[in-house]
Amino acid sequence: MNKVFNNADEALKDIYDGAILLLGGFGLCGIPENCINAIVKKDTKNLTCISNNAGVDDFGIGLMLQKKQVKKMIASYVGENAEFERQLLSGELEVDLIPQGTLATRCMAAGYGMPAIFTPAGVGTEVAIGKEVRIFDNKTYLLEYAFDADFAIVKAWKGDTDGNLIYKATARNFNPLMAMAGKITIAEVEEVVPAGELDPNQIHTPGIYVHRIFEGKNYEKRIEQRTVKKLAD
Amino acid sequence: MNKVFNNADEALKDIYDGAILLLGGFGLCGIPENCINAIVKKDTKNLTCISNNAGVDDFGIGLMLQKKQVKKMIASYVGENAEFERQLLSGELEVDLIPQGTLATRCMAAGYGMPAIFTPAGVGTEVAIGKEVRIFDNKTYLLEYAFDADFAIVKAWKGDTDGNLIYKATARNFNPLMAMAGKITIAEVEEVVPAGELDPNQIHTPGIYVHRIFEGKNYEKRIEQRTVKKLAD
Amino acid sequence: MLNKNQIAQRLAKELQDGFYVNLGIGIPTLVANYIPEGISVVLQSENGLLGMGPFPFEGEEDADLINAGKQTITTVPGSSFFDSAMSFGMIRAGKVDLTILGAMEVSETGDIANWKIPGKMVKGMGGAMDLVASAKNIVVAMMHTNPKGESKLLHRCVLPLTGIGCVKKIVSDLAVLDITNEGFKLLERAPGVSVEEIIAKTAGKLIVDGEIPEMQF
Amino acid sequence: MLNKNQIAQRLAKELQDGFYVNLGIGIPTLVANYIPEGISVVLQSENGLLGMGPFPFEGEEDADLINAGKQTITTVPGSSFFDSAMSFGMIRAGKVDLTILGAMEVSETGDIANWKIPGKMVKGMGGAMDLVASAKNIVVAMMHTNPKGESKLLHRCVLPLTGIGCVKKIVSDLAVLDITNEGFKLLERAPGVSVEEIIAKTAGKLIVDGEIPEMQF
Repeated sequence: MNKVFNNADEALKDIYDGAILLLGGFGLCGIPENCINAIVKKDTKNLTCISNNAGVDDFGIGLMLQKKQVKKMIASYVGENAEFERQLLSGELEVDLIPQGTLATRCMAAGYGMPAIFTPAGVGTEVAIGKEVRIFDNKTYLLEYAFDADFAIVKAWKGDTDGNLIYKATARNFNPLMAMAGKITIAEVEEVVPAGELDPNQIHTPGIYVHRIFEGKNYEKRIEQRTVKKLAD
Repeated sequence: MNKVFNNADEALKDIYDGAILLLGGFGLCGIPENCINAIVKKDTKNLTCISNNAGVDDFGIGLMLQKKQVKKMIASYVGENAEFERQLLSGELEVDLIPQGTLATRCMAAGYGMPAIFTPAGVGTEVAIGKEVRIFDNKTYLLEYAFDADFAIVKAWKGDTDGNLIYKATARNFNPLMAMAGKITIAEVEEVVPAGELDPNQIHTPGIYVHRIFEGKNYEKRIEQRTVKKLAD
Repeated sequence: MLNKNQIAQRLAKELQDGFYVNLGIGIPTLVANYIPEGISVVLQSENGLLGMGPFPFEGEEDADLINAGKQTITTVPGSSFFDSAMSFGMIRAGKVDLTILGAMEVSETGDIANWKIPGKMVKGMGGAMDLVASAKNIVVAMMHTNPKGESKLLHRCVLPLTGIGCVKKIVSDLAVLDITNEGFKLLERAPGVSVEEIIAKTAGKLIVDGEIPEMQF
Repeated sequence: MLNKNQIAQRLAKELQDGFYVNLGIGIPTLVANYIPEGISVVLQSENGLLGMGPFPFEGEEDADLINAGKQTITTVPGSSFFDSAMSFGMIRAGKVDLTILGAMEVSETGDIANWKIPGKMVKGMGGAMDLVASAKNIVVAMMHTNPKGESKLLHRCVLPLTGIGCVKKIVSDLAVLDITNEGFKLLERAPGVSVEEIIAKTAGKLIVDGEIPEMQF
């Protein structure tokens, strides 16, 4: 069974209007650039995007917001995006802000076949409104449900033809969790190698979770906050 | 702060009678041989041992059973151990048999600060007796609690002086999960290297979960079922 | 009547290209020897491996590389190791396409018992309860009767259950049967075995509908 | 009155040898510049890193290596990368010894608000709600008053909460205070700042018990 696709357009050809997408990355780090560009080109509409952030105005998910492809955004932090704020305040965009650990764990729950998890994050805050509360050992937790997403779209460093993935440094972030959580998981990687070339001991996402893989092109890997020490420091 | 100990005796010197221990390994694969031998030598009593298996009569946890150090055993499969069966049938040993995935996930829950998880394993069986049942999306689950153990005792392949661990092949099994779940986690490894020598991208257990580490000696690594192909095959 | 290897051979026909498959201890393990030409499957071992290969050559055994039956094994290209939580995570999440395991008893409603004989044998359920509670496609490999000749395909299981309403299909030494809402449904009979013998040796409700073909291998 | 760097310097005195520490965005990030001699701490960044190092030298930035503030960083020997579920797993499990973060408001019962100003600013809570709900030791770095001179140490928070009853200590530009069952307890005052000024600028219940020493750095 072949999992390898030529490019983002082919790997994403059945993404449909109204689909629920999980999109990997933290800030602009480890985002599936090629896939996002392909979705923008395809102009798929009414998407629900679950992603820690919403990109910036002219990069990442920000591009999808510019084209008004996103109906609802589920994220933990969106503070770098003027167009996002505009759509939110105008009511064009539905937004569900949730704690970052909750976001991560709701992905993991889906990938691990756990329908719901308990977390203390958000207890006593507006995040808890309408949610089931439960006390264990004198500590209060919220019941949070596993995500039920149609597609997971992730970015890895290396992958093999069987769909095994390895991430690099902090570009790992949400990617392995989302990879586990999609009904269909599409991975773009910087390099596709033949099965057998990656050390089985170092696989971050086993291929069983990955349905489609392709080698992404022309990664920009934009840096949001370029902080450096001068050599003189 | 120094995490490196000279040997199992030193790393385990505060293990006390009545303690609850998590012990890594699957069958005899990836078990903390040096630690088990040290506990046998120390003759700590009334232990609760949480481990997937109970070793064989003369190796692994079987040695602790021989010396009647174990009050209660929580495991998923114990079918290789005559002394175990004798103590169980005679009522000397308290035994809680639980599904293997439940065992694994109750460790993970502890390491991830989740007080309880839902699993369908055991629904409709005697495992479900007395347990809370809940239906999500027309499927029935049991509520299972995170383990609350005093010590986690694990075996890794390589470790560094900061407690970072890398496991080898299927000797990984329960070890990383138990490492996360102990109030005090003790890791024995085949080789301790200075912090900085292991690739940070390939760490299986981050050092934050590991309190003590030592280089184990004279690994026997006994094989339970030596199955081979003859070269002629 | 099929021997164990023939049961395994028939089971192998359930495999489809691209399947991720978990094979239990005993007869199911033998299925790996009969994977049809042109079909590629990935074997999952619940102790933390995808891409299990054959036994190693003598002298090449690695104590750190075993399967869930504690046998020394090898890996194939594209394999991966992971911890037991992820292993059962992928099982619970339904990522394993086919699970084949043994049974002491199966009921006409798909209940299975295979882990305990009260007062006699308590080895534990291992990963079987997780597998049967989670897998979407569970096929049982079993002998149709016990050594005394009593049926192991029952109206209701007598032994402590491993899981309820989960078995989809049975391949026994006598027959292939689906579990349907109406009970066991006879699909195929072993070469030389009559429908009458299968009826006689099936204690649970059995549906025999039309001509029952002999198994093909 | 302390400047931001002085607040960070005072906060650094909360560090103990062997601590795993999560530093929030803003002033808390600066604490890394003042780690006392002879003390070794490991910095956790909730986007998936233990062992965060200083900013890279110019030209050595790696887009794949950032902290939770999206700044390019480096790693120190003994570092490790992991996914966000494990990152918040270790946070929830109480493995992080000290969390230092900023706040817009803190109440005398230890509630904190730092993620939203209704109608004005909605950036999101990021990891702050997880951190404050889980960490056993939460210290807040903040200005004692807002630009209008109004106290940010309140009887009850006015802004939407990030967490309840979680803050243990505050280091502000004016003072160091513990949160006790009886309210804010003044521990130290900034050089040149009088107890009277702190009393005047603290809206919540404030306990002043005996002589209040000046901060030492």
